[in-house]
Amino acid sequence: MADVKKHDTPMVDELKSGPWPSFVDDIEQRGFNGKQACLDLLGQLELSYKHKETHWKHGGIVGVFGYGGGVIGRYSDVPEEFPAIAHFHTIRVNQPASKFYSTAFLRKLCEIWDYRGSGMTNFHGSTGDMVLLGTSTDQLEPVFFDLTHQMGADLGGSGSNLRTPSCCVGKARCEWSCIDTQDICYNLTMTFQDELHRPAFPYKFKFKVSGCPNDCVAAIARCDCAIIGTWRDEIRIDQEAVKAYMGGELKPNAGAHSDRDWGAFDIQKEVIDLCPSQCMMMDGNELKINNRECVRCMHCINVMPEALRPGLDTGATILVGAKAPILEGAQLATVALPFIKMDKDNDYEEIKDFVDKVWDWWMEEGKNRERFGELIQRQSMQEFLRRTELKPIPQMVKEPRSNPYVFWSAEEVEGGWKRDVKTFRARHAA
Amino acid sequence: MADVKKHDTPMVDELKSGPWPSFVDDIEQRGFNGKQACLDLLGQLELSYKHKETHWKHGGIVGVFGYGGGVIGRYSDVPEEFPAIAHFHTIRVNQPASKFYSTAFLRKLCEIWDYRGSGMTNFHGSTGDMVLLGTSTDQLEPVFFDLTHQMGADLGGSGSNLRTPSCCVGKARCEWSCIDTQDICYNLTMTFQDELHRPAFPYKFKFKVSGCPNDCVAAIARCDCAIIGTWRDEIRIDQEAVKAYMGGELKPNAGAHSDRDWGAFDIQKEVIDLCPSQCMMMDGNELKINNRECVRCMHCINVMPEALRPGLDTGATILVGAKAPILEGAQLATVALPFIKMDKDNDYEEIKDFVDKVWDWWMEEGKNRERFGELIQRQSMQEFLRRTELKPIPQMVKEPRSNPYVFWSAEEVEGGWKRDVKTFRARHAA
Amino acid sequence: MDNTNIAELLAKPYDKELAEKLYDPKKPMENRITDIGPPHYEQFFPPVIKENYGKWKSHEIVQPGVIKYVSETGAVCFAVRCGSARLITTDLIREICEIADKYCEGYVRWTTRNNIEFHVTDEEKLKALLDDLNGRKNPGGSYKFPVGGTGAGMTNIVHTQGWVHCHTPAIDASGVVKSVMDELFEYFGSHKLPAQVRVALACCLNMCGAVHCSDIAILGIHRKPPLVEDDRITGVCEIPLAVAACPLGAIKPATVEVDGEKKKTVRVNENRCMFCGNCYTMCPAMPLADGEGDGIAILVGGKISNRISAPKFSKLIIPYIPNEPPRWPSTVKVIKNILEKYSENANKYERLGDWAERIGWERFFEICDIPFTEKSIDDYRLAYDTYRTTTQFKWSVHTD
Amino acid sequence: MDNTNIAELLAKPYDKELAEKLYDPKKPMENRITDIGPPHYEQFFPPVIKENYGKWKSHEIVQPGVIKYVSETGAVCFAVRCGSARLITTDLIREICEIADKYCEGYVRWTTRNNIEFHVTDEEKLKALLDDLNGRKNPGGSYKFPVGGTGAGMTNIVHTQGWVHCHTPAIDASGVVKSVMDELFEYFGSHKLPAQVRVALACCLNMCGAVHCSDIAILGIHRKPPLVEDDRITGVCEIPLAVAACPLGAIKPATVEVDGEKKKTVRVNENRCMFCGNCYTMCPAMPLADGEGDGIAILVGGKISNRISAPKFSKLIIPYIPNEPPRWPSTVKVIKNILEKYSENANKYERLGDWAERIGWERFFEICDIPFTEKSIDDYRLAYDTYRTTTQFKWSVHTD
Ligand code: SRM
Ligand code: SRM
Ligand code: SRM
Ligand code: SRM
Ligand code: SF4
Ligand code: SF4
Ligand code: SF4
Ligand code: SF4
Ligand code: SF4
Ligand code: SF4
Ligand code: SF4
Ligand code: SF4
Repeated sequence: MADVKKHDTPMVDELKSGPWPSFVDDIEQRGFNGKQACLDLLGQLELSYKHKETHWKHGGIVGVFGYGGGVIGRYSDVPEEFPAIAHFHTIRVNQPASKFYSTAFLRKLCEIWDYRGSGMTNFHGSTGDMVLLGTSTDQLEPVFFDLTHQMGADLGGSGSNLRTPSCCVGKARCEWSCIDTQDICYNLTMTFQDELHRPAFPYKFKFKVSGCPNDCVAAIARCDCAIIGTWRDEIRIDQEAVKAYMGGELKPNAGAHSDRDWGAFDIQKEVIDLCPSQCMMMDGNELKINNRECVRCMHCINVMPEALRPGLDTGATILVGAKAPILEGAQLATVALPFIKMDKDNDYEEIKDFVDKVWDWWMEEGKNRERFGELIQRQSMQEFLRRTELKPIPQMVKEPRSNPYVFWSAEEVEGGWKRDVKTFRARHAA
Repeated sequence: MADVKKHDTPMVDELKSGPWPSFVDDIEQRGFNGKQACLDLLGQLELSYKHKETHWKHGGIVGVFGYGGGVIGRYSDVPEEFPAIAHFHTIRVNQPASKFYSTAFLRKLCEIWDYRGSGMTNFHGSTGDMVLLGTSTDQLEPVFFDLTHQMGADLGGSGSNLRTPSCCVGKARCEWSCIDTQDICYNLTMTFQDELHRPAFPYKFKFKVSGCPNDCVAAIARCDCAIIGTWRDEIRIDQEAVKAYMGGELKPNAGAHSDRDWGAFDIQKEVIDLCPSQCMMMDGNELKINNRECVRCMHCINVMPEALRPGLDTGATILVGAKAPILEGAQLATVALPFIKMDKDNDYEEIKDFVDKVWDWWMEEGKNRERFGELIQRQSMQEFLRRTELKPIPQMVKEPRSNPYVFWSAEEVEGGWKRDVKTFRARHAA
Repeated sequence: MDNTNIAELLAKPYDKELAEKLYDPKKPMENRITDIGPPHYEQFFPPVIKENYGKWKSHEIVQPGVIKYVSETGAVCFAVRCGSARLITTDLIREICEIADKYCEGYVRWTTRNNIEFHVTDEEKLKALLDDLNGRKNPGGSYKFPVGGTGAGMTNIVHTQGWVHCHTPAIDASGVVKSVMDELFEYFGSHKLPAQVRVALACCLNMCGAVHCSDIAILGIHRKPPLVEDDRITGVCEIPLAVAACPLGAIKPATVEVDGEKKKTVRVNENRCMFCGNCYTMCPAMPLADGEGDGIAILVGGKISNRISAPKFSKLIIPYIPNEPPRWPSTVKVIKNILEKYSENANKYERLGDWAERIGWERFFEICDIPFTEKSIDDYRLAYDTYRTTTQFKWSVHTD
Repeated sequence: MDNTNIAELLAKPYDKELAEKLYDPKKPMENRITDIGPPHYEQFFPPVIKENYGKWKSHEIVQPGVIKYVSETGAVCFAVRCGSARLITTDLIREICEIADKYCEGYVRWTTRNNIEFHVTDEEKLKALLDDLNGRKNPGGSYKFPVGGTGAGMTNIVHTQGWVHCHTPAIDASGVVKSVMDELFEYFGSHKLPAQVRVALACCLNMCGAVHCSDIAILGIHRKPPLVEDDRITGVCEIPLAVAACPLGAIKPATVEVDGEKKKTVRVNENRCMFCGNCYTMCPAMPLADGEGDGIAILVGGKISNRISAPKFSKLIIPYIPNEPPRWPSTVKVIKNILEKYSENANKYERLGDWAERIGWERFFEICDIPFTEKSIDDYRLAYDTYRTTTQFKWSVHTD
């Protein structure tokens, strides 16, 4: 082990106590275990705690050859004090869909990162990548070569490109997944490698895939194109299990409320009354659902997982345009395709066709740093529908417009727009 | 009776049949009864039915001396065909609050209007005025002299001024009125005569006064300053009457649903479950209301008028900024003052103080043709609160903002905004 | 002039010559009475109203159009509500006076929706009054004073000037209202709807009828951009005002040659025009009206009262129906259909908009068999807030 | 490179020299493998997951942090969830691997909220695993692998870089998260809240933590307009880009004298600045960070799931709390208070935002004893839609 220098970090050290895992202890230990960068990082953090300001310089464009993304350049603004982190670039490594790992994979990654980087990571970044936190410019190409040649791994996205898609655990472990979230995520990632590595968009673009409307990967709030599983047929009901819930033999919501006494389970109060579309009822001892009125919110299924399951005619709802506030304000994603089958056999052609049209429009009309959702707002949902060849349906809106400021085109209006002032004035004296 | 000329009006004549009062019959009869203007009006209307276009010219500024409002100029664009309506100006006569009349008053008005105008009226205009429909420019002053000298009546508003205030029937006939709607309406009208007659605002400004949240004068949608009665204490309950409703002795909603069999009255389903704040319950045979949670929507009172009545500590909620769509889109009125006592004894000082501040701000900052509600939107509710010296309270908003784009002023921020680049760079190398 | 007591003044016969005597155009302020405001309301209250002001205790709608009020003093007052075309003549007002004199001690009132209300204090008079009212008909057979407009029914259609008086309408007002009310007449005199249904009409986007918050709104719309009268524009308006009038900045100053002469005028970027008509309001040389282009949009689901749900805007569900004078059959048909579907499907006390929201707008369009078009999707300033940002929606004909 | 089968590759020892051998800066494309994408997920599935893919039938949270899944095949899988600081070292990952090798056949997973999940198939192993996990502590006494994060409790705080790595933060991330989680630790390992509570942190308005839809959001904010480095700006960014960066048009080009020399630069209209930081993102010569100005805003009531109610944004309820490193006591206190008030008052299954909406925001502020300030009133683009346009509101301390 190399000699390491511990800085005086009284404030940061306060974060060692308390029950929640202490990143300070972890980092410090790693530092004592040979990584000066870790100790320097804590030292610089202490300085930030003192100044209440970051001590990282603005940006810095670095990367690996042929890619325009995947690396975030970062330099300390107090490099003399903390030379081991003078360069502290991060590398975003594209995670395997739904983030299962073999220890063999992780160990290899650790070896690379111990050798070529700070030994520090984010597992994971907010977008989903494995984030390798802190290395110097000269190590970027070697890390990339190590990843590709020795691990079969590749970089994720950054910059104005496709960002690393991600998905919920889906069918791997969840009984509710209406779609193959991993396969979709993987397929899209592979199909769009070029878009992911080589920035050619007006701004970032994200995909996220959730297996059902519980949306465990937060797709509806955090990505430009959300793929969320749903079903078109009927919720499957096991009436015996319904009775078991009513009788108290099964725990409501799979035990999610176990540490508090909420009283005996009351199906009327806890399920039927809370159904947002009010489409459930007890018919004697039988639970009935008017599926045509169901909005597939998952509540009843969540509460009685042994009794209710999504239908069998499954597919996805596609929503577009979610984003964080920069610039025009945050957006949640808007329904674009209420239902499409997610067909592995045709290579998810339908969604890809749609995405192509989306990108064509956005790359043609999007302004620099304009997210796709903002383009829709700026040019209108109507324009979005025209460019993606979708027909307008009420499912796309919460409610019809209330202002009367409707645009018409000359073709739609009897007689067109060419009018003659003279003819008008012949009828109407001025 | 003078000779009158009936035009050929086949289309318009179709509107004589059917059960609803036919304006065509009425007007035609009045025409036959000596008013050529009536027959010419039907003639021109026939032409409009043919062309599907209006045959009135644009505007025309006419009025009475010293007033800038109260008359709408109107000229036919086919005066040769319909000379009796070549001029067809309307005169807005300020209605008595809540529109009760003596026949003596109405008869005198008819005499004037038969003599000096077309004999046609709107009872009433959308703002509330008695609208005298159709006279020529030379009759404007005489009509005004007749109104003032022989009837004690005055003109209403038009143009960029205060418009004729109006109110619901209130305490005159309604058991729910929490405020003296007529007196408030009259008082404001009298206090602001100058503002009403002499346009000095950026655009129109309207007051409407409803006695309770049922809002029978549509104040919340149709005026810049809505005064709506409410109460601060407890809904008065007559438990015996509650029982009578439950027992079917009293008709729910005062008989408003009498022509359909909705089944026996169910207080739980029809009242308690529909209460928007879910603050009611049956305690045995007693109806209980948690008044602190009540949002005073009137539903329970509407359904059981014999049993429930508004509280006794009454006053008004003041909401501002409602308007039709021109230009920036329609607005409903926004809560400004959640509660003020409407005190006749102090001449409604509180609301008038408020209105003065509103007008000061609007006259200083409002753009031409900018309604007050639009000014709030443009300059922010915060600015509105500053200018009217109100403190911000959550009752003013449906929900707190969700975007993080908060403005701060230098005074609010520790150390102010004066900063030195050099000092900053001393801490942070560029 | 004391406007709290004008009885004496009114008692005098109308002096046709007085005005000309008093008014001298050369000295306009002479003899002028101004700023007296409206007559004080109280003097027009029927005695029972005056005596029981603020003392009313409860009411009951004893039959459609007839409301019985009971005072804490024990006094009783029946209000009888009659439909009215609103656009009425002095002859009709005189007839109203005749009735009021006969049954109502010489008093009468109008409601905020332009219905006429007669007040009587005993049942006998009530019966006589009702008989009398029902018997009065126009030559064409229509009622002069149909009784109704209360409770869970339809009341008068708030409306505006239309082709009878205004310069900016895209449609007529009175004719459309008459046509709709004829067809829906049964709902005026009955209480069989789930809740009150307020229908309103405005003949242009200015919305003097405030149709923006009605259960059913009939709205006149233009669909052709303004004409520009190059040879007249500078004479009748100021170019900068015309340019500033457009909320979308679609109007730009321009110079053109008219008869060999350079003229200042404006040009409209027609693709950006949303036909709001504000330019015409500001500038007479920019008319929008067009027989082929103009017509009706239908909006539904608005409300005013704060009962149960908050007031809300009407939503545009049918972007265009052609003008079909004299009876606007297509418009009448769709409104009737919506009303009937609402009546069949809504819950008791549920306003039309609350019903549509409960079942979901996709279901509303399906049940009412109204085609959903892109025109119903908002693209104005606050459009984003109407986008559907949840996977919660229903399957409907639109997704089948 | 076949990313569906990398087992062999992984089996080889790490060759530290390989990269340098293969990579020649002069011929960068030589030996380069690109666009292979991520390893295929399936090869990392534990056997029980692979075999039962798509066959899971139901689940039960047997204790906080432990979910039992049952397959149609009868197979059972326990998922054990552990909290993590997310900012973790290779040493910690190795320790995770050690555990995974010991109990989980060499597999491990991370959740979408950065928790670690171990999978075992029998109860014995489960017990041993849990004991092992609970026993592992850091030198300072904190748990390395606290078990929890399921059901109606609190799970990991989604967060971002903060002062540990980013250039735009107004606050630290990891330190704040640690401070909050320490205080709320009991809720991580239990199911006693009315519903799940998702807390998220983002260190600046870019909101990488997507805090815009969280039950409780901790947001780093600046409150001083950007400095402008006149002597540097043209060197590091293009003036037009800097000008265009501002959504409010508060930045204008300017020319100033620096050391007697005329320099192109920009000036900020400070009164129009809303501290979004986009100018700094585009231009390094416009830093916003300031120890006194920066701090935390608290937003609450957002959600993501479509369960019962639609997804919604978090709302700003506390505009500013100063940065108080190392333990941010004021921030911790208000969050704890909100959580407790929510816990006491909400209904079962009711998310924080649904609770606030049901009781009304005036009551929320009252119950949580949070002062309402004008900063909570929207004044951005869609502000109008948040105004209260009804007389429906509750009396509260604010009106008393
Ligand atoms: C590393 C990461 C945060 C983390 O701690 O996990 C991150 C870090 C940065 N984000 Fe982010 N974003 C990260 C996920 C997100 C997410 C969450 C997500 O993807 O689900 C969002 C919100 C969702 C969205 O895309 O809207 C997000 C919204 C932003 C934005 C605002 C974008 C907007 O349209 O509003 C910016 C600003 C920008 O692009 O200039 C931004 C910019 C940045 C930059 C590049 C800073 C900048 O101004 O250039 C940060 C670099 C920090 C650093 O030095 O490491 N980051 N960023 C996340 C990526 C890791 C990964 O690849 O897994
Ligand atoms: C007569 C009347 C309609 C009626 O048939 O009853 C009327 C008629 C006109 N209104 Fe109105 N408005 C009338 C009540 C309203 C109302 C309803 C109300 O006051 O409750 C509104 C909606 C509420 C509001 O104020 O927002 C209304 C909103 C407008 C607007 C749009 C204002 C806006 O901010 O959106 C305009 C356009 C304008 O001012 O240029 C307008 C303009 C007009 C003009 C002056 C036309 C114009 O472009 O200059 C109309 C003259 C018609 C004519 O020749 O007689 N009128 N106008 C109503 C006044 C009678 C009265 O005094 O009682
Ligand atoms: C006479 C009038 C007031 C006036 O000053 O003229 C009036 C009178 C009454 N209204 Fe009204 N309302 C009157 C216009 C309104 C309006 C304004 C409008 O329609 O433009 C509204 C708001 C409309 C809306 O919400 O869109 C209105 C919303 C109500 C409500 C709330 C109903 C609801 O379901 O939302 C009630 C309560 C009820 O009906 O139980 C109510 C109740 C009443 C009561 C029962 C109040 C009372 O105790 O006297 C009166 C008889 C009701 C009836 O007709 O069934 N009044 N009422 C107006 C009659 C208009 C007409 O000729 O038809
Ligand atoms: C493991 C994970 C998916 C993954 O791919 O990693 C997951 C797993 C499960 N989620 Fe989730 N959710 C996961 C993130 C989410 C997210 C995303 C987030 O928090 O960023 C959401 C949306 C959050 C929101 O609405 O703000 C989410 C909203 C739900 C819901 C809806 C709960 C609600 O009341 O709104 C359910 C249903 C339930 O809990 O009954 C659910 C249910 C479940 C179930 C029961 C599904 C199943 O049958 O396996 C899983 C165990 C639940 C538990 O932990 O109590 N999951 N779940 C994620 C664990 C995160 C963590 O480490 O804590
Ligand atoms: S989103 Fe649905 S399918 Fe995916 S893990 Fe969550 S509950 Fe399961
Ligand atoms: S999924 Fe939701 S909407 Fe559908 S029946 Fe269940 S609770 Fe109701
Ligand atoms: S608004 Fe209220 S007080 Fe006025 S008439 Fe209507 S119900 Fe009565
Ligand atoms: S007035 Fe409305 S909110 Fe108040 S108790 Fe009655 S129904 Fe409930
Ligand atoms: S709605 Fe338009 S057309 Fe009708 S009266 Fe008002 S301004 Fe005139
Ligand atoms: S009608 Fe309206 S949008 Fe069209 S040009 Fe005129 S002002 Fe502009
Ligand atoms: S939220 Fe802001 S400060 Fe934090 S990581 Fe993202 S860009 Fe950086
Ligand atoms: S911080 Fe935002 S608002 Fe302020 S100057 Fe920079 S870009 Fe403009």
